[in-house]
Order: sequence, then structure tokens, then C-alpha cells
Amino acid sequence: MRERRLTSWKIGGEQGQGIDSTGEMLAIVCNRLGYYIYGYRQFSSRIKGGHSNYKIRIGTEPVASTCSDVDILVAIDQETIDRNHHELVPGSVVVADAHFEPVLPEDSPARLLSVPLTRIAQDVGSPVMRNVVSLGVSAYLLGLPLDAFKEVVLEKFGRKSREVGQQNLAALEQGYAHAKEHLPAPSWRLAPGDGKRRLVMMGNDAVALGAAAAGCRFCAAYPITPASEIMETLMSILPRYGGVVVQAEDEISAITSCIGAGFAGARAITATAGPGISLMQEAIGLAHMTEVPIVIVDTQRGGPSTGMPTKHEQSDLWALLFGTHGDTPRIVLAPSTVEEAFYDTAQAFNLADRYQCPVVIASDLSLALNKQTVDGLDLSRVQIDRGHLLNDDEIAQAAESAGFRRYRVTESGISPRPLPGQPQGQYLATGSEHNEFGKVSEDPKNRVAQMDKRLRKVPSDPAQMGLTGIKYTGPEAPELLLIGIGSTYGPIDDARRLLEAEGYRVGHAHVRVLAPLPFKELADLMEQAQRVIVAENNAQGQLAALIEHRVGVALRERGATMPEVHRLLKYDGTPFLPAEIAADAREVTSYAQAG
Amino acid sequence: MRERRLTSWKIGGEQGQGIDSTGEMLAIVCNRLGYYIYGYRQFSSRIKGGHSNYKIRIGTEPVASTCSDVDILVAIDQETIDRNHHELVPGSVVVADAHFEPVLPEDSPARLLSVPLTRIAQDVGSPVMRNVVSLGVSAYLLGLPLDAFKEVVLEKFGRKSREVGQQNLAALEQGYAHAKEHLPAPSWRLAPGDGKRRLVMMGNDAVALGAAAAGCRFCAAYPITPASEIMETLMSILPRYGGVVVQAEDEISAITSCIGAGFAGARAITATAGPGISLMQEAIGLAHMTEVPIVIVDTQRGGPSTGMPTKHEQSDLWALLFGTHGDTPRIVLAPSTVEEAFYDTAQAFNLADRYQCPVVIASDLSLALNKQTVDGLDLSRVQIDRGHLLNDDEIAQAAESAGFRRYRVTESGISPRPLPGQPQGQYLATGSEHNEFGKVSEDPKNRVAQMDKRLRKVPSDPAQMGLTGIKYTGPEAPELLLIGIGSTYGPIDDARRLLEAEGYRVGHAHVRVLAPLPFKELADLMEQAQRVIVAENNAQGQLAALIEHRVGVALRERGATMPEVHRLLKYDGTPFLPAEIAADAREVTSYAQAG
Amino acid sequence: MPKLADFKTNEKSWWCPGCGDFGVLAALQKALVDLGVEPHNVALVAGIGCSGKIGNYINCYNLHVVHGRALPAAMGLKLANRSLTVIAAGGDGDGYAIGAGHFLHAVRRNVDITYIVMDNQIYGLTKGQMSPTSHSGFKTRTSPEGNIERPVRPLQLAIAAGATFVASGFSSDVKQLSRLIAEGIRHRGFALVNVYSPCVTFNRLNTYDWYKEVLSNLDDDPTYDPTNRAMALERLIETDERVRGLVYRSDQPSFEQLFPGYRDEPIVGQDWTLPEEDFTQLLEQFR
Amino acid sequence: MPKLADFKTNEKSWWCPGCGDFGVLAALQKALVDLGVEPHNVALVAGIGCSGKIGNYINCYNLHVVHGRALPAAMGLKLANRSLTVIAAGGDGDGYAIGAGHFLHAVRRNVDITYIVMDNQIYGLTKGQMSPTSHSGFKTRTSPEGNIERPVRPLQLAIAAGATFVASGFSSDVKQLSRLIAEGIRHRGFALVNVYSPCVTFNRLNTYDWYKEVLSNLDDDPTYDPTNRAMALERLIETDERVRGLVYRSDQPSFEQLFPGYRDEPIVGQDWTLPEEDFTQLLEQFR
Ligand SMILES: Cc1ncc(C[n+]2csc(CCOP(=O)(O)OP(=O)(O)O)c2C)c(N)n1
Ligand SMILES: Cc1ncc(C[n+]2csc(CCOP(=O)(O)OP(=O)(O)O)c2C)c(N)n1
Ligand code: SF4
Ligand code: SF4
Ligand SMILES: [Mg+2]
Ligand SMILES: [Mg+2]
Repeated sequence: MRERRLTSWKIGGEQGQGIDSTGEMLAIVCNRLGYYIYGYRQFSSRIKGGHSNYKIRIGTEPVASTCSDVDILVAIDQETIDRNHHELVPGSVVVADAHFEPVLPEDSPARLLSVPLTRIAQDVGSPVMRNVVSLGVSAYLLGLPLDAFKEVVLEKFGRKSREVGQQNLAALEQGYAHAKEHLPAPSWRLAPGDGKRRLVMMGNDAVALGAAAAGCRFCAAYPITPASEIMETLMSILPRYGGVVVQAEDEISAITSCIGAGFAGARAITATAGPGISLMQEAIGLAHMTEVPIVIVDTQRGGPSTGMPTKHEQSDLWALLFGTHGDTPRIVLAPSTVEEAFYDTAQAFNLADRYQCPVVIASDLSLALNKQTVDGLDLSRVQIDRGHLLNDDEIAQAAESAGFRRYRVTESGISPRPLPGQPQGQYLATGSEHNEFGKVSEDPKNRVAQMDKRLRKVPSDPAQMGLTGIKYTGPEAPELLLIGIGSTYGPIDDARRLLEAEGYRVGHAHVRVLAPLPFKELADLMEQAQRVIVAENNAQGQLAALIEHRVGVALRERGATMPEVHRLLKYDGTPFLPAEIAADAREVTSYAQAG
Repeated sequence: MRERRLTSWKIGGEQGQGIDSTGEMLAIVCNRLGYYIYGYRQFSSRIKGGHSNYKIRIGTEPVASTCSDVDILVAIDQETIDRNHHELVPGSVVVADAHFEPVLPEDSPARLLSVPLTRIAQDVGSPVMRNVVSLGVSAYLLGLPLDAFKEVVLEKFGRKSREVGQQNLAALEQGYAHAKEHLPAPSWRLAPGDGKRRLVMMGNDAVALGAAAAGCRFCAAYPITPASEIMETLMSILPRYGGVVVQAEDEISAITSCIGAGFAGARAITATAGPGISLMQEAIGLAHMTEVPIVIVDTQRGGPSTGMPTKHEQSDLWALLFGTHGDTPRIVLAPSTVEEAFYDTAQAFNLADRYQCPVVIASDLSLALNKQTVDGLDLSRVQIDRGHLLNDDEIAQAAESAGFRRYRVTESGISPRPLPGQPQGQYLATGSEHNEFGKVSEDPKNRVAQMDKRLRKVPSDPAQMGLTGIKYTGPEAPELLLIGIGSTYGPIDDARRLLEAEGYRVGHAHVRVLAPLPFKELADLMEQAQRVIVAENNAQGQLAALIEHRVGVALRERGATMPEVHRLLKYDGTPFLPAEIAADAREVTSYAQAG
Repeated sequence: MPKLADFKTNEKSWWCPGCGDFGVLAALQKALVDLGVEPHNVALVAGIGCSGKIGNYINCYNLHVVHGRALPAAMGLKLANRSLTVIAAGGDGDGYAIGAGHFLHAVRRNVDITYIVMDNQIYGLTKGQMSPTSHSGFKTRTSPEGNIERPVRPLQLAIAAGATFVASGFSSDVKQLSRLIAEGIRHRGFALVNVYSPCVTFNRLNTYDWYKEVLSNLDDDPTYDPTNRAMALERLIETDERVRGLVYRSDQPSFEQLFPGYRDEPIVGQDWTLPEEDFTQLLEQFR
Repeated sequence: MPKLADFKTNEKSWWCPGCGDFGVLAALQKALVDLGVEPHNVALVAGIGCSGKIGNYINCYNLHVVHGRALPAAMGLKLANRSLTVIAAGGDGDGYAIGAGHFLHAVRRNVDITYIVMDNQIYGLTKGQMSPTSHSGFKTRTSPEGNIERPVRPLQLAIAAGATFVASGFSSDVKQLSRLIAEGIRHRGFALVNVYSPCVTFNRLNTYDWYKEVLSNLDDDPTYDPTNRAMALERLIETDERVRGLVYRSDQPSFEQLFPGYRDEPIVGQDWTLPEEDFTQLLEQFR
């Protein structure tokens, strides 16, 4: 039988019908067998009902994006077929519950396999187990060992009661048996996995773990999709280490509590999405002005306002950079994979402590919620750097009769910091303009000195902060440069491979630090490139505008010409497919050749 | 005696010592005598105590800015001399209260006139009237008729009681008499005013009047410096016309109430400063998404956070343009004089109704609080345009069984609007993404259609909205182009005159609409200019960055080169002085010539 | 006269089968029919949450705002158009967590709106975190070892803040609930109708059965006097607010009645032109 | 032992001569001295307002936040460093207008902080607008024809929201006030000390003389029992809150006592490294 190294499986049905848990179980099985997976859930802002689906790409090598193809579609209802059949490719199959008398469009390249999922489930106990039956069928079709599934099903349902576990086990086995007996033999099977149990996580898990690993012991947040899991996970971890997690009454309270905790020297985090970011804007300015370190996670979703709470988007970039009133320097990290979300979060705490200001992690819904295989996370790479804190002796030496100069104007702009509880370090941290002692001051000279100090302390280039500003793959002087941020890494990388295979000299520069923007590195790359495409998930080209500005100025200063920045914008709530990006790239380059 | 057509008078003392009211009285007197004035108050974020001063420039022609020169300084305490003596010019005088035994630095070009202000005041009733005594002295020194002062003093103090009025009158007269008898005769006097009583107003007055004139009948706001007067003035006007003003519990409530009122078809306004703008960011997105017209005034002050509440700044530009999460088109007007504040505010309501979105007035502390002479305000220039509202018949015709298509996708992006209370017009206005009927929808195609509709409806150029994007003065192809926004109009214009007199070919382009930015007009001007200076009151060059970006792209598209954008940034809390701008301009041009 | 069908929409409900909010919707629609108001003269302002979706299913003018802000929007709406029946609605999180400040101030301002809170003692839409009305000890996604905060007591709080109309409903008893809502609408001033509306998906503690057992019906109690503030507070403390019926009402002037120069016509129907004489007069103070 | 001078700063006061807030500052400093805490072990979080400037004049760790947010910041601070004495302070507008929501939630969360509200029934710093505690009918810059809103009653509200310590002070009686503050600090849990602190510049209604006349002293009343919730509420309603002294106290576990795994050492003093074994263990759930 033909072996495939990559396939794509999808299940769909009504929200509340176990769509999610079926996908989760398959993901775990695959992981345990040593495959790489990428999961993509589509769901809506309601609890039960409404179409929902879960696609899992499974491969023997890392999979970094979703795709538009489906090889196996499990349909719990007709709506699943209606909404997803366009993804079916030649040779694909639809496993549909016979119960609803499934119909496949005539011109579909797929083959319909009608399976009495509900009936089998009913026979072993209850129709709700139809999804587990479908998992048995899927095991057969994918050519994966049933035992691996048994283990996972038992783990999941055995917890509730032995009986429930056994029933689900039966459902699984009956599904497998039915498929083996009644379905045509599959034309392919997955090449065997390498048997290594890697990690299957979503970005929110990685952020929570990164925080815990970095010594964060305080979290205050307010529930919101798609950020809630960060608080929930920390709620289960931090108490073991003397940490505290508070579900605040709103986002303003959440971030202000973090400022209180940060002032006290604890590492504090809050996580939210667009509406929360907008509400936090005033307090973000407070953290800048008082120079209190905190970490803020924004899991971007469809905006503006309530927007599309369960849909992916990257449209808070401007708000994160320019959102609070007044002049503040920003640090915004942009992890592009689950793995990076872990290290970036840990790093964010170091940066916050070092530069004494809020640090933002710009995540997005796809990164936050889509499960990805991670090879491993290395705790030893997480080093805690508290920045310039003073010990009691240093404070005693520095303290003057007028008090301690908390906001001493230094060359670097960073002023050494005492913490409450340390003798003689008492000072006033205020959101009002203040002098070196922290006392409120409206003196014009002092104002300029303090403003300059605050603006100066954050370097203008991520390289000066020891950060990788750009993750670049491609030749030295690409004719075409693809630029993206956040979770678009996977699809852009896949598109790059596609294009490369077609002979294009294409590079992919992924922006890993949004602020300070690595404009020099970008300028180096763009100076060489003939065409530049910025692919991002928002309607206004927020990243493109920033690049256009900063790189434009840098290139003009070098006397170089700025290539046109072509915008590839997708803002319909779904992530990019690699094929879409590749198609756009071909068009842009052909236009270039024609033009 | 020599006649001057322009002079500068200043009084200083502790906050709470009548500094403000003395300045106010002089301003009124001058106005009634037919002079133009420009008042500049310096005060701090406290109620009593702390140095405060009030400078009034008085001229026979329009005066549009403050300056660094002082001809007559009235010092109620020594601190006033210490803090202000550097402004004294040759030929100037210091009227100082003998009471505190005033000392003037030896090298001062001014002459010290020690006058027993407190003693005279005490003699006629109470030392608190020392400021009124000083007004009498000032009348003499300026060569202005005492009668005009009497009228104003009586108006002000006669209200309290006849006795208080008479006492203050005596203080005034005694001051004048003392000066006449004991002080050296002044070497100059003001050329006579033309006797026309113009208007002396601050921007906040003009905004409130503009709103009332435009049919605004709802205001909800929360007190904050320097915006409070807008609500307070409307509180005194609107109830007469059936309008309602609510002091909200916070800014979030204020703006959301305005959205409620705007949804109901009323013209609604809220006014705030930076901290309030930051708090309103979420609701601003809601107004965009629901397409509800409202008007928001931001009287910018020193930021970030609480910053410098009583100091001038223009550092909310970015927050106003990019502050809320998600993609929204913005309309931000930027009046540069008190007069424009009136017409712009009235116009803002028309734009809000026409484009069905929030419209922001970007004011700033200098514009909001400094009193200026206004030649007159013409009510007939205020026309009310409600935008595309539907009458009952039109609604009945348009309504379908599924309801009324409130968010119909039209070519212009503007969807005709019914108002609550109109039969058959019922619809859902929601901050969630929605379909044409207003029903919540997460459909990708619909999302794109609605997002495009919202972004499309606001033109990309103010000219297409019938607005003057740039106010330009200068030759056709200036070698040097000065660009500013808001209250810097006066000082830049003064600087332009200075430079012009020195033979520079200098132009002044003042940005009257911040969004949509009049980038084409700017590009036309910048294409010609050899040097460009953007002068603004913030630390990051917020306006310069916008111009650099948008004009940079426009010029590149034209194949033209972008001149370097030189930033002249002042962020010490004080407004520009014309001389500062001129000096910078000379330096930049000389560098250009050398370079 | 409007019929029940007039207040329905063709929108498929997004609530879980069995959700208490269905009862609240039905009761509200019935109350509006009973009061004889036309759909176009009703404006409903809803917050964010499962509860906040109520506006999707009722045919009237609907404003669906951001989380926690239904009350200020409803206030602005009502003060702008005084001839509308204005209802605000939302969840316990929406109203008593993020919206708690607005709630207090709406109560004391006493604008003539009716506020319906669908209190399921949990965050439904975000999938089961504790809410400010969650019981102490209740295990949720954000209180894995049991809630350690003491719950908000909305009825007592409203009375302490000076509410002029306070009712407690149960979504299973549509008849009583619609009567309470209708009374709230008829009340001139701010009316709170807090409704126990079970979340069948995330709250397995405060179920229909649980409520049925614990709720006592004040309307059936001849000794209870809802105009007696002290008695109301006492009963609420005694029963830990496990009551339904009219809790308290008093007659006090509404904001509208007190506001100087207030007119009954909607602002949109008034003449907006500022007379030239008035303008000249206004300018006088600046001369 | 720390002395009064240790809590003073060399900062010149920005308050108007005669402002009530001087008394509050003195009382707080005295309370801290009486309790024997060192300046470096005290953290004061203040809001924005004239009142919020108190942090300028007291030598301790000070955090001056944005308007209305003193309580959440104080909570975060306390939960992070449990060995500090944490005080939150601000005005009536700060605490009961923009901060009302946080106030309610701080009360019910019962974190061990002491909250001092300098209640002058007016907005001082912004020059005389009405505040949520302004009397009905009071003419201010924003109520030119008299306030038409009913005032917030902070003491009743706190008790209705479940407060465990409620006191009312008068800034003229520094002795009593410092005792109340000290008791509030000693109380394990959230303590509200609302202080009538006259604004001599903008409030000509609620003056020193007025307060002296109307305030009755609960501490002098042998029949008053501050552990009796019903009695406390009754007295507050009867007197319209024109009282001073200890209003109510009850012993209930604080948030800290209930939080699972809570440790007494400040977070900053704890070992932050996550043991490798624990990390491996945490990762297990993702395999
Ligand atoms: C500013 C903001 N924060 C958080 C959210 C996420 N959110 C949506 S609904 C909700 C609470 C739901 O609980 P409740 O108000 O009780 O309504 P229910 O779903 O239980 O009816 C939250 C936190 C949001 N939409 N906006
Ligand atoms: C978000 C925000 N809104 C408004 C203000 C302006 N402001 C400063 S203090 C204050 C209220 C002052 O009243 P109160 O809290 O009673 O303090 P007081 O000055 O009377 O002591 C206001 C509205 C602000 N600083 N921030
Ligand atoms: S989750 Fe709960 S509140 Fe939400 S719709 Fe379902 S049952 Fe109702
Ligand atoms: S204005 Fe009032 S509250 Fe503010 S310092 Fe002066 S007296 Fe005190
Ligand atoms: Mg709820
Ligand atoms: Mg106050």
C-alpha cells in the first residue's frame, strides 16, 4: 500500500457534539505514535449548536500550518458536508453518519462512506458516542494501530467512571471493526511515526508555562476568548509555588493589580484580547510612567469592538504600539510558533525587569488556540534576569536626606530600583511627571530629562536588546521577499517552499519583535528584494504601514530606493492557506515581469 | 509719547491670589477698547499655592501666540521675579509689591518699580485686593483709560455685594493714583484700539458653542483638566433647549451614554483629555462597529498617564488614530484657532452623521484654555446636515420580511439609517460583526463585505469630504516648509513672518484634518520644498511620523524624492515661542546651505 | 394591538437547549405585548454574554454594546428619546463584575429604564468561570478548588444604593416574570429585575431543581410588604436572596422629572436651530 | 521604634491651607507610629485627586496610580508582598464614582488592606464639580441648579457588599481618626475608613462647623454595638450616615487565608526556580 508522509483529517458537526474532543484524541494518538500534528479548530461564539469543525494535519515531519485540503472528512451532520466539501481532494473520503442520510455533491472528487455511527454508538450504550465510533473508523482509514487509540480513549473517559470508559472503548472498537468489515480498503496509509512522544500544545499553554518557568507568581486577568486558558492554566500551577491568581472584576482591575504586584517586585502577568487591550490603555501608560515591569499578553481576535471573538485576526498591532495617550517607548514581542511563545514569554519578564516597563506578547487566535507539535521545551534556556535591582547596602549608600533617587537620570535611561520592604529605599512611583526622587514635578527641564530618560532606555533596535528581530529563511538576495508576523509563520513558510520548488528566489522574513521594529535588518533585506509582500491578517495592512514607514526612512537615508510594499490582507476570520500566499506571490511577480 | 502697537503684560503670584482674575479683567478691558489679545496662563495641578502666572499680549492687530518677551511684569511675590525675569526686555518694568522687598537680578534690563500694593489694598479694605491695585498701576503704565477698568471691576465684584464692588473700585483707583504720582512717566503707550468689542474666548468655549449651534442636545462627560469647561458650559446652555447634560461616573460611561443617545438620533458629545481617551478606546470601537455618530473632544495635555495635567502637549495624536483594537477608519479634525474650534465642532456633527461614526476634535491645552480675540462667530455658517436618514415611507418600502437592512452594502459604504421610534425600521446594532440586517454573523464573505463597507465610507482625503485639509500661507514653492497642527498655528505663523522678513522663502502648512490626512496636498508642497520642519509638542514626533509615511509613499509613487523631515519637538509643557521656531529654521537652513 | 409574534425574529437561537434565557426572552416579549407597546417604540440595550444575545431574538430597536456597558448606553438612549420603552439586559458578569460601577450609579440616578439581569451565577459565554454571584465554594474553571470570594448580593446592593424598584424572577415561571418585568417598565424610574436563569451547561449547582426548591415566592406571602425598605432588607438577608417576586418599590421622582428644562418630546423631534438672538445673547458674555 | 518624623517628607504641601486632608495625613502618620511599623514596611497606594496627593507627604513606599484604581493596585501589591502594611487612599470621586466597581469587589474579596477615603463630597482637584457623595440640591459647577442625583452612601454600601470592617472618621479629630485607622490596619481583611475631610475651597456646604454639628460619635455611645450588622445598618439609615467612630466589624477569613497554597513570605523573597522535575511533570499532560 502507498505510504503518505502527510495527510489531513477533519471532523465536523454541531458545537457540543464532541467535535473538539475527537480532534484532541486523534492529536494525542498521533503524537504518541511519533507524528507531527497541526490542529485547527473552527468554532463560533456560542456554546451549543452551530457548525464547528476540527482539522488535523498529520505528518512525519513538522507541520506548521493548516491547509485547504482534506483527505478524510468525518461528518456528523449534513451541514459538515455542505460547508466543507470544497476542501475534498481527489482520492479523499467522507465518513458520514448513515443516520442523516448524507448527500455529497455530484461533482465531488471524494468518495462517500456512509457509516452507521449513531446506530453503533446506540448499540454500545448511547448515541452521544458517535464521535468515538468515528474515531475507530478514522484509525482504520489512516492505517494507525487501534491500541494507541484505546489508551487515549480510556484515559479520557475512564476518569469519569469505569463504565463510561468501557462503553467508549467499545464504541471505538466497533467503529474500527465496522470499517474493516464494510469499507473499501484504503488506497494509502500513513508512513509510520518515529515513536517519539513530543508535546502537543497550543500557544496559550506555552505562554502559561513560560510564565511559570520565568518566576511569574502573580496573575490577574478577566476571562475572554481566546485568552482565558492562560489564566486558567496558571490557576492550576502557581498556587503550588506560592503564587496567586486572581480573576479580576474587569481588565482595568487586572492590569492595575499587576502593576501593584510589579511594584512590589513580583513578576506579574495579565492576558487578554482586543477589548481588554483597549480597556487597559490608560494603565499601560501608568506602568510606563511609574516604570513598573509587567507582562501583557494579547491574543488577537477579530475586531474592532466585540468583532468576531472566536475568529483569528492580527488587527491589534497599531493599538499595541500607539494605544495609550502620551509618549511611551514600546516593547512588543511576536512569537510565531508555540515553542517561541514559551521562550518569548519567559524572555518578556526579563525585558520588563531590565527596561522597567510593560512588555507585550502579541499572540493571535491561531497561535493561542491551535495545537501544534513541539519537539521539546528546554527549561535550562530560561534564565531569570531581574534587571538592575539594588541590595540593602547599595540603597543605604545611595539614599540622601531628600530620599532615594528612584528615577535617577542615567546614561542608559535605566534607573536602579529598590523594592518595597527594603530600608531607606522609600520613594513615590507616580503616573504624574516626577523628578528623580519620584516627587511630582512640572518643571520644564525636569520634564524633558525624565521623558528623554524613559524614551532612551528602550533601544531602537531589538539587536541591542539581544533579541532576534527577524527570523529569515531564504537566499541572500531574494527577488521576492515575504514578510509576516505571528501565526502566519507556518503558512508563509509553506508557501515559500512551494515557490522555491517552482524556481522562485524567495525569502521569508518573519517579524519576531514588533517593537522596537528591526528596521535595519528589514532594510538590508528589502534593499535587495525586487518585490515585497507583507502578508497579514487585518484589513488595513497594519504591519505593512509600519515597515513602509521605518524602512522607507532607513533606505532613503542610505540613498537606496524602497521597493513597493505589496499588501496581502486576509481578514475574513480564517488563517492564511499556503496556497493563497503562493498564488498571490505568483501574481505579484508575474505582474512585475510584465510591468 | 511713543506709541506701540503690541505689548506684553504678565502677572505672577501664588495660585489662589487672584492671578487669573486679574488677567481676565485686563483681557476684557482690552477687548472692550478694541484691542486684540492672546492670553497664556501657567498654572499647576493644585488648587492653592504654587507659582502661577498669566501673560497677555495686547495688540492693535490679531495676536495669535504667546511670546517670550515681557514689557510689564506684575510680581505679587519674589518667586514671580525669580521665575520670570529672563523674559524681561530692555525698557521693560517690574511692578513689584513693596511688601516683600523685591529684588531684581543686577543684570536685568528691566527697571524695578516697587509699589506698596498690599498696603494700598489694606488701606481700602483688605490685602487680598492687592491684585486689583496692581491692575490700576497697569492701567497707568499701559496708558489705557481708567474708566474701562472701572466698568469691568464693578461688573466682576459688584455681583458679590455693593460694598465689595466699591472696595475693589477704590483699590483700582488708588493703584492708578499711586502710579501717576510716584512712578516715572512711561516711555510709551499703546496705540488706541479701534473700539470694536470683539469676542474673547478660549477653545473650550468655542467647542461648547459650536456644539449648541449644531443641534447637539446631549452631553455626557467626566470632569478632567483641561476639558471640564466644555461640559460645564453646555450644562448652562442645553437645558434651555430641551437638552440633557450628565456628569457621568467615569469616561466609559460618558462615551457609552453618548452612543446610546447617538443611536437614538440625538447629537451627542463628550469631552475629555488623554486619560479619558485611553479609557474610551473600547467604546470608540463600538461606535465604529455599530456605525453610531458621536463627537469626542480631546483637549490634549502632558502625557503619558496622569502626566502633566495642567501643561500643554500634543501627544495623543497616535492614540486618536490608532488607539482602539481592530480596523477602523478615523476622522480627526484639528482646529488651530478658537474660531476654528467653533466651526470645526459644528462640522464634526455633520461628519459624524454623514459617515455614521465617531468624529474626534483634537484640541490641546493651549487652544482649550488660552483666551484669544475672535473677530466674530457667524451662526449662519453652521448648517445642519443629518446624513442619510430615512423617513417612515422609505423605511416601509425598504423593510423586508427578514427585517430592515440597516447595514446595506452600498457603493459609498454609507447605509441609510432609520431611528428608533420609526415603524418597521427595527434592527440590531451590535459591536459584533454582523450582516446587512445587523444580525451577528461570522460568515467570512459577509465579514469582508462589511469591513470593506466600513473602511470605504470614510474618504481617504479630506478634500473629498469638503474639508480644508491644509491651511497654507506662503509662496508657491517655498525653500522651507513649516508644518504644524493645533494651537501651534500662532507661533508658527509668527515665526514665518519673522523669517519672511529676513528674506527666507518660507511656507507654513497647518494640518487642519489629522485623519484622513491630506497627504496629497502635503505631497504637493513637500515636493517643492527643500527643507521641511514639522514643529509639534510631543517627544516622539507623532505628526512627523505620519507625514513621513503617507507623504513618503505618495512621493515615491510620483517618482519624486521625499525631502528629509526635520523634527522640532517641544515637550516641556510650554507652548512654542515664535522665536524658538525661527531659530530652529535658521539652523536647519544654514545646515542645508553648508551641507 | 401588537401580538407576541410581532416581537419575534426569524433568527435561530444560539442558546443551548434548556437555557434559562429562553424563559426570560418569552417573559419580556409577553410583558411588552401585555403593555401594548409597539416593537418600534421599544429599545433594548444588551451587554455581552450568552444573556446579551437576547437582542438577537426580539424584534425591536436593539443596541448590543460592549461587555458591562448596557446601563450607560440605555441611559443615553432614554434621555435622548423619552417616548421609547427602554430595557437594558445582560448577565451577572456583565452587570455585577465589569459593570458594577455603572449599576450603582444607574440605581442612584433613577433614569426610567428597566434592567433585566439573567443571573446564572456563572460566566456562560466564556465557558464556565466563576461570576460575582457564584456561591462560595463553587468549583469552576477559575476556582478549581472552590470559589473563595463572597458573592455579590445584587438585590441588597440595589436597595442599599437607593433603588426605587427591585424584583427577583425565576426564568421557569414566565407568568410571574413577565408580570414583574411589566411592572418594572411601568415603574417611573430605574427598575431592577434580577432573574435566576439557569445555565444548564456550566452550572451544575444552581439548577432548575435547586432553584425550585430554595426560592420562596414573596408574591404569595400576604405578610410581606414590598414598600417597606427595612422589611425588604431583612428578608433578603434572612433568605440569602433566595426569593422571587416583587422585593421593593418606592415612589420617588425620576432623573427626568428632576432635570431642569426637561421636555417630553424626543430630542430628535425637537427643533435644533439655535435662534440668532439667543446666539447673540450667548456671545455677550465673551465681550 | 519609628517616630512621627520618620513618616514625614520634606515636600511642601500642595493642599490649600485648612484642607481637611492635613488631618487625615497626620492621623495616618500617627497610626503607623502607634503600630510601630517602619516606613519601609508600609506601602501606600493613592488615587488621583487632592486627596490622592497624600502619598507626596508621607515617607514610605508610595504608588500613585491613575484615577479610581487605587484598590486593584493595592490588592496586587499586598498579595505580592504579604509582609507590608498596605494602605489605599483617595477621594470620594476616585473611590465611589470611577472606582465604584473596584470598591465593591475589594470589599467582597476581603484582601488585608486598609482603605482611607477622604470624603469632601466634592471634586476638589478639578475645581468643584459634584461628587457621588454630594448632597441632593447642592449647587456646584456641574449642578448649577442643584444636584438631582441621590448621593452614594458608602458605609451602607460597604456593609451591604459584605464588608468586615467599616469606620467613619472626621479629619478634625485626629486622635479618634488615627485610632480608627490603626484598628483598620490591625483588622485582618479589608477595612474601610471613610473620613469626612472638608474641602474649604469648593464645598461651602459641608464645612467643619457643619460636620461638627451633625456628626454623632458612635464611640461615645454605650448602647451601640459595632458587631451587630442590623444595628449598624439601622443607625446609618437613621442618621443618614452622619456618624463617626467604628461602625461595624466582623471576623471573617481574609482572601489570603482562603487562597490555596498561600505562603506568608513575600513573592520577591521566594525561590522562583521551577524544579526541572516539576517542569517535566507539567509537560506530561501535553504528551
Ligand atoms: C471587555 C471584555 N472583557 C471580556 C469579554 C469576554 N466575555 C464575554 S461574555 C463574558 C462574561 C459572561 O458572563 P455573564 O455576563 O454572566 O453572561 P452569561 O454568558 O453567563 O449570560 C466575558 C467575560 C468581553 N467580551 N469583553
Ligand atoms: C481617567 C481620569 N478622569 C478624570 C480625571 C480628572 N480628575 C482628577 S481628580 C478628579 C476627581 C477629584 O475628586 P475626588 O476623587 O473626590 O478627590 P478630591 O480632589 O476631592 O480629593 C478627577 C475627575 C483623571 N485624572 N483621570
Ligand atoms: S452556556 Fe449556559 S447560559 Fe450560555 S446558552 Fe448555554 S445554558 Fe445558556
Ligand atoms: S481644593 Fe479642597 S480638597 Fe483640594 S486641597 Fe483645597 S481644600 Fe483640599
Ligand atoms: Mg452569567
Ligand atoms: Mg472629593
